[in-house]
Amino acid sequence: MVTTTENAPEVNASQGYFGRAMKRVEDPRLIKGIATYVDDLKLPGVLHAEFLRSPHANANIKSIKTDAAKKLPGVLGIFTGADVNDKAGTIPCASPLPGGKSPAHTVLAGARAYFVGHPVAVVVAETRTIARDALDLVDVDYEPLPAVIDPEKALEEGSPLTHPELGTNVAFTWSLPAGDVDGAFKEADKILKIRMVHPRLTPMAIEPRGCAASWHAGESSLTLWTSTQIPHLVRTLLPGMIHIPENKLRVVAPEVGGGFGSKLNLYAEEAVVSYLAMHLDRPVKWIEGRRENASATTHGRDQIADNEIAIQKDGTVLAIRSKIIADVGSYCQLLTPAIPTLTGLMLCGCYKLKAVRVDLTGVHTNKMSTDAYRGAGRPEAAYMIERVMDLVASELGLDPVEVRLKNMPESTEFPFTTATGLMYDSGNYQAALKKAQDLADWPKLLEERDTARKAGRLFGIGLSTYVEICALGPSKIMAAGGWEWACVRIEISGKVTVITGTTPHGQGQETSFAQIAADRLGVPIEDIVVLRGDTATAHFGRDTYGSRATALGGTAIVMSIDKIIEKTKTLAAALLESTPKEIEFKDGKFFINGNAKTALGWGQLASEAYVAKNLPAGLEPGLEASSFFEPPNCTYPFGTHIVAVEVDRDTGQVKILKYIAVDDCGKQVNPLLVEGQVQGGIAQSIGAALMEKTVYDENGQLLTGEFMDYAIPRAADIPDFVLGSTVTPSPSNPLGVKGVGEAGTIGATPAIANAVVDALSPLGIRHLDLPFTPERVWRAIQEKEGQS
Amino acid sequence: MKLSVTYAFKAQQEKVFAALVEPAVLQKCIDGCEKMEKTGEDIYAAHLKIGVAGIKGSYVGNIRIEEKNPPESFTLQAEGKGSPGWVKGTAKIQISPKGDGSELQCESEGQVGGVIAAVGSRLVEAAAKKMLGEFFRKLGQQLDG
Amino acid sequence: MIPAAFDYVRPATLDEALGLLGKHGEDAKVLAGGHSLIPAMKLRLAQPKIVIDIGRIGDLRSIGERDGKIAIGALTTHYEIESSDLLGRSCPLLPEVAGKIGDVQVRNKGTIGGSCVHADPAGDWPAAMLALDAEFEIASPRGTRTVAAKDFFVDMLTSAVESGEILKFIHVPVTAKTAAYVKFAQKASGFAVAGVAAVVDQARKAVAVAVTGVAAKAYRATGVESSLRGLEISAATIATAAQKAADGVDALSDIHASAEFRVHLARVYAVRALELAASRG
Amino acid sequence: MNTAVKIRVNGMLRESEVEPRLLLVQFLREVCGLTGTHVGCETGVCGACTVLVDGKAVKSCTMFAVQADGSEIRTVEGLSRNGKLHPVQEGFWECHGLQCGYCTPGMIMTAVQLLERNSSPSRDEIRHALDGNLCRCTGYSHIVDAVEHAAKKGLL
Repeated sequence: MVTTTENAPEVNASQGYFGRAMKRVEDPRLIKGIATYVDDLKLPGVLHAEFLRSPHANANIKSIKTDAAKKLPGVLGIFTGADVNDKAGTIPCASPLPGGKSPAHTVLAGARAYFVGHPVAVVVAETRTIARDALDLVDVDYEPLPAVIDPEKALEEGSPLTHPELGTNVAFTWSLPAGDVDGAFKEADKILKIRMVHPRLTPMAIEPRGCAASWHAGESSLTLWTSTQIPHLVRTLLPGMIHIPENKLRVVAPEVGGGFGSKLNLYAEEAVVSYLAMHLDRPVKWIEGRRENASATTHGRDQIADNEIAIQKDGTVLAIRSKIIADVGSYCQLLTPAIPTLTGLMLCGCYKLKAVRVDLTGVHTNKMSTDAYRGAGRPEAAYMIERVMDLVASELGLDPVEVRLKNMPESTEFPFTTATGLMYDSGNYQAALKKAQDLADWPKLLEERDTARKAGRLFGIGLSTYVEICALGPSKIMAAGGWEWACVRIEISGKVTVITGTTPHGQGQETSFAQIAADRLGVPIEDIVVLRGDTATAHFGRDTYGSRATALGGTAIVMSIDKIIEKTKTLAAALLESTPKEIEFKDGKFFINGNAKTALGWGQLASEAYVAKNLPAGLEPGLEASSFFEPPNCTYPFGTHIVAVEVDRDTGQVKILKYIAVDDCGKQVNPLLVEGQVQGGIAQSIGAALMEKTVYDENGQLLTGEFMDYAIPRAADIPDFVLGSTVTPSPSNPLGVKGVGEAGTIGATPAIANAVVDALSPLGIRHLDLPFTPERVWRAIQEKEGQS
Repeated sequence: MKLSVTYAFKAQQEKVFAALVEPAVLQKCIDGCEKMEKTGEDIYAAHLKIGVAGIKGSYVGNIRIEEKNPPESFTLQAEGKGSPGWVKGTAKIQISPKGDGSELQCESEGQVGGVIAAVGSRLVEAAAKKMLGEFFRKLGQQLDG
Repeated sequence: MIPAAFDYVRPATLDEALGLLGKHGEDAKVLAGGHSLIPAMKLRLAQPKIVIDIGRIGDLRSIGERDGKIAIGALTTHYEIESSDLLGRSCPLLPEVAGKIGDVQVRNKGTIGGSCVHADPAGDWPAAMLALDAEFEIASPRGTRTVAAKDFFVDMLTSAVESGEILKFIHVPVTAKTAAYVKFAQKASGFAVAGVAAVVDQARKAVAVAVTGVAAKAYRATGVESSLRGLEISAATIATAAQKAADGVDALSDIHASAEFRVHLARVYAVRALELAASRG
Repeated sequence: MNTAVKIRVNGMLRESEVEPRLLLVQFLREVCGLTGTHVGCETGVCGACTVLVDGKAVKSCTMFAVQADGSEIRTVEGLSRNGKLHPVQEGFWECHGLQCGYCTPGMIMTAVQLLERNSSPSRDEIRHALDGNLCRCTGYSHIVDAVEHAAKKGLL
């Protein structure tokens, strides 16, 4: 049955676990080093695969000589595109846009390699060492071709083509005409123009990808263990590629060492390893190296936006026209086209713009594909609209806070429909802003800036009042279902097993789901086990991405528990010689209204339910229920981040002096976990704002393929945060939660950007693009100082 | 990556030109050139062990001499591949008389790929400069004694 | 991740190590702390046929002081230098440099000798070695020879230690606390984009300034030194002199910093190093 | 040519014949079966493989097993005593110092060494001591809390 909020039950959050900062139940195995990530699996007889990857961004593959490698003792086989591509299907894109053009994405390169890191062949050997040695013996004759690197040049007439058979480098176009844009521009007092570039980023989960597959010949079935966020989606998509029925495939996401969107995909290696395990009838394992991870796991962002903004003298922002070029790389992976459309949809931010026009062009280049990366399209939107707010303020000589307040909807206007047609569920943007200003001691912070500036220091304050979109649903707006599933089982002993269709990989839902279930069932949290990440136990699921797990997966658990409670009332009534209507359920006990002495607990009732000797007529044995939750709408978390920075005039280095964040993710199941998500999200944005950028050279060589060259924040780069929250429950689910996995990342980048530009504003600097590396900032300063 | 160097020789234009298109001389001057065989008119197969200090890679590749205009100019095309990646370069050589000797101008453009490009970016240009300098120094020794 | 195969030997004495090195020549590589060699081997950029592990040669892991000279064994780790009381008293520049190298794990294992012999253009030690006029005692089967720092760092990744030789000791003079090392670190790797070591001798009105990270090899900023010679060290004189910190230098350029920015940083950090050193008087 | 090594790991002597090119981290994971020590990069930057070799935090991916011959190694699996968590492990649990947990064993081992050298580090000192350990999930704040928590409790 599909349930929406209208008929979903009210949630009672008063029993003690919901809302409590609790340490995690998943931690002991992780802190003792006894958890099992993919590479920790011990499969008897396992073979090891290593992929040979193209060192060219664009090259014809004239021949592949494997003889020498095959002769190496311990090598079982070397497979090229010719051997594998018709056996392991093509990699799907789940979100194609109408009219979009994409080439067939074979698992290994065929006649041509399209990016540095493109898998060209795979070696299988008895050990990883032998497989690695064999790679050096494979001789590929490449004919290098000019590489398509700059997405703007790629659109010019006569540019080389990434995929000549498509006749164009345009992967897709998408337009969002919303409201009377021309009218708004006519009405405007002023029109601002600004180009904003959001660089390409590399997700860099600390655990690289990896997978292992085992073929069970007797059952003709396959088990795939993979470091993924989406075992269920993999199980949906992979069978068609490797030609086995869905019910012969089990996908397990064991412990997963971080994803951030980069493991929200079906990858070539998963299909190849699966095929090889079937073909060789031996388990096969592949573990990605860091360089492979940087070059052949999806990247994020990479948008160039030319914006025109229609404003009025009083600071009202009427409309935005945005031409966005998204460099999507060589192929469209699972959600590649959808990501920049989210940028367009969220471009209004938390403001009452009248009209928006977005014209998006996705461009194929000889790089790794882009796809979801923490925030997935929303950080780009938040960056644009929040920079716009500051630009408007500086253009008109207004206070950036006032400009924002002027354009925000009041809390009474929710649900609020944006110009782009989204219906924001609930919000109180002013309250979050106010709270952040209070925490920041705003007047004092402004004074500090004045004092610093008088002393000639480059001190800046920036804020962002962001809104984002989470818990994506309903299904009609999603590529493959926006629902979520859960099953709850009261075991014979009365212990509780909760099975979620989401796939937590660090978010802590083994704990927060247990909190939700314990309250609802009235049992001690220790009695609950939460299972996840295995399609053999979690029969359905749409997994973890887009900050959806708690809002959707949590609700499915509550729905299942309520079904069990209803059924148990019937059982209790029979045992207490009463009627279900007279049975009350409280604190884990079933009793006849008002008479707690008659109470039956879960243990006793479960035993009766499964021994099944005293069941009333028509009541099935067992105490188990599963549910699909179909949300009526997305959720829209929001908040305000305030940052103070100082720029070193001599070196261009940016130091974050203060960081204040107030996030509203609706109701919080476990505030400790919320805090962790916010801090982690902000840290990733500090990376994006100050140091991270994926760099390909003009020939398409990846120059940021290691942690030696791609900087991610270290402990000393991150300040102590001042965190606060407001709670505006979401009406989109009965838990009232919104989601918080990406909020920090979305809110932080523009706040830091605004602070850095504010610090540089006394020099006449109006805008600077990410990342604010020392040299970029220094050059901007030099340029201005050279002028004066 | 573009490099431009000028080098002065005591030897005269013709002699410099002749030496540069002579594989035996080239082999002596290219640090780490282990083997060089003629495979066609002005085409040579080469085995090179090049790099910096202990960070050396073995490459197998081709050297071609093109656009020959004796004794003034020619273009050298080189490409090689090996376990650390690939290298590719073009050098336009211009030799002109200067005083009693000659002056050579070399405009070169190089690309690297694979592991060397990924890890060595900060070193590749400096290494290329060094190797080019070394090449002309040795050539000078050969020619000028 | 996985190096090419090699044979491994672990000599107990220096003589034994030199003998092995002589026997295997170019095929052999000397392994000290391993923090330069092992990453290169894992990428298969270095594929020695034999690795001679000198890590257990105990005499080379020591810090001693005699007659105004400090002798540091080549196998002394960065951490041992960072935490040495003797050096804290007699040459505090060295612990300061050591503490800025990489991270604590690298400092625990990496050695001063390995780092100097590797001669990474962005290594931290070369700046200090040059500024202190260190002397390198190099052993070979023929005996030992001593090379001055200015001749030791020959070129990018090339030191004066020839094939068949092993660095034994580094000698530095006891040096006042009016010295400093400051660096602008490459954000990802921690290596120096520009690192400047300065030793200020107020009495003689002389300074030594050395710069790493900026060029293919570390160098003494002689322009800075000569322009301060005989002058009172002050903010004004430093500011003027430091402008010469990259004079005549062919600066490196990469994705982390252009040549122009490196030159600029050399100047900025020359100011900072000199001011900090002088302030310690 | 294989080389014999004797390495004491978490108090237990392991004798083995290994290829010289076997990294210490591979020895721990593949030979000893101790998979708590992780690999997150190839260049010795991320620190996920940090273990204590003779009491010193070392990146076990940048050391050959043969170099550790005769050494005493401590890995994350060897921290708890008699079923009781090490104070640093406890700190990570109490303060939510981990999310995906992949960097955690290395992070913990570095923190153990820090507290052995400096029993009451400041937050800044903790941050700098963790320079060689990358975490992509937590934003480090809770990790710093965790180490502070352990420092307050004192080492076992």
